[in-house]
Amino acid sequence: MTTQLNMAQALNRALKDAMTEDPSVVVFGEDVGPYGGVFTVTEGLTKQFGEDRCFDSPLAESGIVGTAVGMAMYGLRPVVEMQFDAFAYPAFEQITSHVAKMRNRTRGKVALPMVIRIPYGGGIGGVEHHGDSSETYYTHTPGLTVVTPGTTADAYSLLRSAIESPDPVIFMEPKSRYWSRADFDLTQRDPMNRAIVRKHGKDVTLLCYGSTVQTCLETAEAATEEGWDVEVVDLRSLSPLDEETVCASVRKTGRAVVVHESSMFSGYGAEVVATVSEHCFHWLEAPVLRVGGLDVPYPPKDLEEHQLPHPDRILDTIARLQWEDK
Amino acid sequence: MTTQLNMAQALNRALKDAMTEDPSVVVFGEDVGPYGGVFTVTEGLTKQFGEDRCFDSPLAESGIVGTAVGMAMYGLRPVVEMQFDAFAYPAFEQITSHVAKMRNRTRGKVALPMVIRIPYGGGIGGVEHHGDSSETYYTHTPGLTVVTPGTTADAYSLLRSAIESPDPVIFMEPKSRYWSRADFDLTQRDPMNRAIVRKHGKDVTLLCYGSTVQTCLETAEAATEEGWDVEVVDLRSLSPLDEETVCASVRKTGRAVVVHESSMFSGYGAEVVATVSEHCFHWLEAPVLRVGGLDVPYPPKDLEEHQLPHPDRILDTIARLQWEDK
Amino acid sequence: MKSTEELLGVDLPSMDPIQLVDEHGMAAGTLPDQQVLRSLHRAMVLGRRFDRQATALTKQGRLAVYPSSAGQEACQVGATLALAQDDWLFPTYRDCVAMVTRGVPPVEALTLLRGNWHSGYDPYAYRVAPQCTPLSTSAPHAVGLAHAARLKGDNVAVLVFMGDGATSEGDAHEAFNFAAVWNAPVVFFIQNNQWAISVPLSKQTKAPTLAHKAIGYGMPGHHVDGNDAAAVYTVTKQALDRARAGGGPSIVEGLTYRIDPHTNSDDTSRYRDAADAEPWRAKDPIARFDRLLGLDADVYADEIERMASALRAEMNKDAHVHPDELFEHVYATPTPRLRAQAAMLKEELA
Amino acid sequence: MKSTEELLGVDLPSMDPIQLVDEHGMAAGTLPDQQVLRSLHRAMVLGRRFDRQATALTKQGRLAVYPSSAGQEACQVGATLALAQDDWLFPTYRDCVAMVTRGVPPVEALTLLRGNWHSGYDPYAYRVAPQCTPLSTSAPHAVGLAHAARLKGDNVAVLVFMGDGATSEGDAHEAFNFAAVWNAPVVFFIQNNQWAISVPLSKQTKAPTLAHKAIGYGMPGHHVDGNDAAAVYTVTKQALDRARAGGGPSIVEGLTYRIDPHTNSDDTSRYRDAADAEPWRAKDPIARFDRLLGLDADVYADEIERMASALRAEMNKDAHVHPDELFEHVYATPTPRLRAQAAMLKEELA
Ligand SMILES: Cc1ncc(C[n+]2csc(CCOP(=O)(O)OP(=O)(O)O)c2C)c(N)n1
Ligand SMILES: Cc1ncc(C[n+]2csc(CCOP(=O)(O)OP(=O)(O)O)c2C)c(N)n1
Ligand SMILES: [Mg+2]
Ligand SMILES: [Mg+2]
Repeated sequence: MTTQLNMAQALNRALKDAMTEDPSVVVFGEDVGPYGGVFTVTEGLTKQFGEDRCFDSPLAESGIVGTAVGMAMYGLRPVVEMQFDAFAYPAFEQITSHVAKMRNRTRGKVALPMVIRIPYGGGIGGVEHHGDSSETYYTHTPGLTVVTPGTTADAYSLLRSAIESPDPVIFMEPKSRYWSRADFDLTQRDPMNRAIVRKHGKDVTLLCYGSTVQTCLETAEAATEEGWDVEVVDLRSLSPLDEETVCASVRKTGRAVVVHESSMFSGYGAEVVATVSEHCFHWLEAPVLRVGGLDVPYPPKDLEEHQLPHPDRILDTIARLQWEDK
Repeated sequence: MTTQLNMAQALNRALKDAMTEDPSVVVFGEDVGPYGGVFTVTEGLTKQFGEDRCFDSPLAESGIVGTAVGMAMYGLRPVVEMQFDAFAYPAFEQITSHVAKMRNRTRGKVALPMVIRIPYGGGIGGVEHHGDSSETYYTHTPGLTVVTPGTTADAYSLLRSAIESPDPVIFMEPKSRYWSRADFDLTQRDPMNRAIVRKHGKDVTLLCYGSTVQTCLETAEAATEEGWDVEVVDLRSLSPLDEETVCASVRKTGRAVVVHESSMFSGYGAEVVATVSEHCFHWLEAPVLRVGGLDVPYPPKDLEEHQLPHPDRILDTIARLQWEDK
Repeated sequence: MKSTEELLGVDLPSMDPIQLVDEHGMAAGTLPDQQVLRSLHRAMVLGRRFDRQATALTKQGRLAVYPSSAGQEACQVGATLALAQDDWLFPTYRDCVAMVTRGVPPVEALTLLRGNWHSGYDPYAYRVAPQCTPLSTSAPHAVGLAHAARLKGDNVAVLVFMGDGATSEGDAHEAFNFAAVWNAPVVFFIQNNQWAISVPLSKQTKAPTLAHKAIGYGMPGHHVDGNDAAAVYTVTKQALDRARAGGGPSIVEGLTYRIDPHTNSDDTSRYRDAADAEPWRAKDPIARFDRLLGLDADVYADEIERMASALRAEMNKDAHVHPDELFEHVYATPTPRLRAQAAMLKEELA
Repeated sequence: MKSTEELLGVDLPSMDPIQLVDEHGMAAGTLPDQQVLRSLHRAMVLGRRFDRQATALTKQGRLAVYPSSAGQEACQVGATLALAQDDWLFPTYRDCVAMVTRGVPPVEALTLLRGNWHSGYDPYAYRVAPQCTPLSTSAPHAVGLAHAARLKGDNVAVLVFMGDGATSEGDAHEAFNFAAVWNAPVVFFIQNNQWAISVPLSKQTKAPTLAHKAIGYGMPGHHVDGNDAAAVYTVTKQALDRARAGGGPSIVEGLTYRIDPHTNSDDTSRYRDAADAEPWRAKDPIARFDRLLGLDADVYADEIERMASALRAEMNKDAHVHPDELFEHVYATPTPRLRAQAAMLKEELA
């Protein structure tokens, strides 16, 4: 039986179902209570579960993450919301020095099952600081699990898995996809750490996640006109990276492009390139290229179309994959 | 005429000379005043230049960086010290959302000539949070310039250039090298953004920076026994990356290994691999590999020898560069 | 026995907000001179009109978003007019009225919210820092700038705005503390509009008043009727004068109310009763000045018309920033990689 | 007219620190019962001995570093003994004496500083969080744990230590504020030893006392003689009882002095006169209890000898952690990449 929801609703449903099944799950943050979150993801939770299970905190992100650490130490499973990507930065020390390290510091004695939800990326015409893609900072921090849904179905399934994870999860929500509707089966749960082939193809692999999954599927369609049969792999889990699925695809196609919104320099895409280059060296017909955000601070609304990966830019990049050698 | 100093003294000398030449340079942070800094880098500055030019601030890194922003807006050139790598994390929001973005936000009207000095890396037997390598977080942030000296001479020259830069510079100091002595010429100033070949060789390029420059030079020496003529490139500037020097070397040798202390996954080395793989694809005899820190939280003293890149591990990695195809 | 104040070495804020003009427009204390009162009135009326126009522009899709400050004019105008020429102002996203009062041209003040660029004016031209969105993060900037001015021997004070919600952030604390320890010439003006989006003050703090936070930093705190421009002006001016004279920083809390939604895209019915705002409408800062001065907004009709039509005209102009600029201001000189990306984009757009 | 306290709804801290036993060992107020006084004395004597032994171990190269708390025993012991069985303690790097007092075996308490691992004991076994190095960052943890306990209906209070320097960090502020707003059962114990490495209190804050910071959060603040274990115990116990009873959080400032260097690797001559510490030696917390109780340290000689030789024996054991563990605790299950790195290391070590 399938349900039709948009991504925000799917996340909301995941929170509801998790809170229903597990009384230790609590949700808090800025405006997540009666208001239901600026993206409506926590709508109705306070009403349904009461003020003790879903509540507004004072306005301080380090405090939010830091108190969540203490709650997790005491056996709760906090799910906290950072209102926008750039507003998670005040919590950076708590995330890197504590959330990521507590289990290791205590030789496994203290686990921190908690989820930090971070809406990320651009494409919604937001003002400054409302369009950052911050995933690289977290993926570079050992101890954190970083996942991001590219589809509405995954939003539900990954958030359920993140909440059930014994480890802290940075759950990145592609904010430009909050309103994408889809029919899906709530009982379908894939393993959280595995990438998935969204579209099969034989000529070139697009490696993408979050908002660029949709962009890459559109690109794949447009690419048929150019005669390219494109495979699209949705990474889903950024840390750990599912090298098996990724490498299987690239070994098959021999060409790959990583596509993400985040600025490119020293960004997550570089890891994907480095991993693929190392493990698929003899299969590669061309260097693994990246289409990412420009290496500039996230631009204002009027210019964001140039910042975000779009099918034309991806096709241009595919065109550079040394087809002449074919 | 050359001077003999260790790296901490060279940095101290750079601060002194900059402060002497430019009255707008001010130095502040935790314990940088009468105490002279936990690594003695600011020794004698308060005495020589007075409390208004070098002073202790309250203990709060976000406040330190944030007030430096305001000072730079008013025409000073603040040089602030973060006591240890992990203690710069509380300033992360100020660094990413303001330091990196002010010039761009104001269409070039407000420049922020300021330097954030961060001792980084391990190898000194420090307790938790005293051995992090945080350069990747900064290199992934457009608007920041990130440099790091691998030698005592560069410590002086790069810090002088960083202070003179019209842009904010994250100045990463490899703390395990603070006590390396060298003779050098204080008047010698290389461009801040260029890498340098520290040792010429023809078989394989080691790309390194900060503390691993020394490690790689030692490796190069040991490698001669294996019959490998190793070239060592000290990146010096992590952002921007000097692609020209790096690619010239790799195109010559056809093989490369990136070596850094930082944990590998999604780390700075991945960018170097991605850049080299893209621009030197046809010259590469083997995938570009990385020797970095393990993907674990920085370990306690007793185990740090396993974390840090060492010549044997680098040699093992060089050995994997598909020499059989040669 | 010494009084608590003497022991503390600082004045304790009063629980009742300082008021010079009451809700009915009656003087309740020593007022600033008539000319000041008229400037306050005029700037509030213009500010309100500007604010309304901005909200209207969102409805026409001409502004991406606008956080109205209707009802908060006494804070923004009163505090800003207290500034001397060489002083600096650090505004947030909500403080367009303060910026316009300071002389920033309305269309430039709206750049951030219009979405052309992140900030649209030259901060040095008006001594107005770029509007700040990450809450409370401009407070340390204000302290640093004030300290730098003092180190240079300049006679400058700095006014920085923050909201009630923003006081919960670590940066607010660090800024308060640095300012006090450095004796920096800063006035922290907290516009306590009692809401942080949907979160009421009671979930933000248990402090007796926000002005009481000053005690923990050893500086004076003043609790002011934030709908009384005369009180805001007078108290802020004293605090700025004190700062310039080397007396150190202060906190001024203006108690007011966010009558409108957080921004045009907010829906207050999700978290508060429409009736909640009613008592505050009765405390309207402009209405009480109308009565005090026996004037109404009409006296500024011409000026308003000029401002409004100038803004309309400006908004009709194409203020699109050329994409080349994406790469120009990241560093003083674009890096090779930025130049390559600029070339790529040029080609895409060719 | 209402008093300031009534108006504020909280007690103002006294400028003179609360004292129950004066420097000469004379009772200056109502003392805890004899048994408590003796436990305080005993734990301070053992703590001092432990501390001295730890410093000696650094000289022998057996500990990487040790931050002595000699002279601060009244704070660490007094506050810790005020805890009930189910309560939690959140210590910093300086609080080994508190941890040992709470029952953490000395050798486990020294793991961080010895360099075997980052933390050496099971936090759940003693209800002692891992020692925290990034300043003030454990304060929000304490608040969160306290709030969780309250949500679960458990009768638990939480004690978190921080230094005077740490109060300047944003996290201290956020923790104070969250605790107050949530009415969390936490006691923030500030060990004001008047130095943050080389930075004196006067460069850290202009607050009348650190306890006065409580006012800005609407909670009680208590300014206590931090060299008087009876006062520390009594005030902390009241605050913990109040917290458990639903009365909310408090700040307790213990005014004391860092007699020794910041750590063994610090050199105080770079920033203070040797004479500065002298007056504080005269206020020694143990000496005054010796006098108060007419006892001296010798009464615990056997126990001390047992503790010291047990610690010596433990320190002689090889506590080296196997390198495999590097990979085992990063996640509940090591990732494929960690397994690969573990295999690489195994091969290197083979
Ligand atoms: C660091 C940070 N966290 C969260 C936000 C998102 N946000 C924007 S405005 C706002 C409420 C601010 O309330 P207040 O400080 O009272 O100012 P007001 O909007 O009422 O003027 C929030 C949570 C932000 N801008 N910055
Ligand atoms: C966030 C952070 N910044 C800087 C440091 C480095 N550091 C360690 S101890 C210390 C001084 C702390 O002083 P205080 O809080 O008074 O505690 P005390 O050492 O006196 O017990 C500093 C600056 C740190 N541990 N954490
Ligand atoms: Mg508000
Ligand atoms: Mg101290």
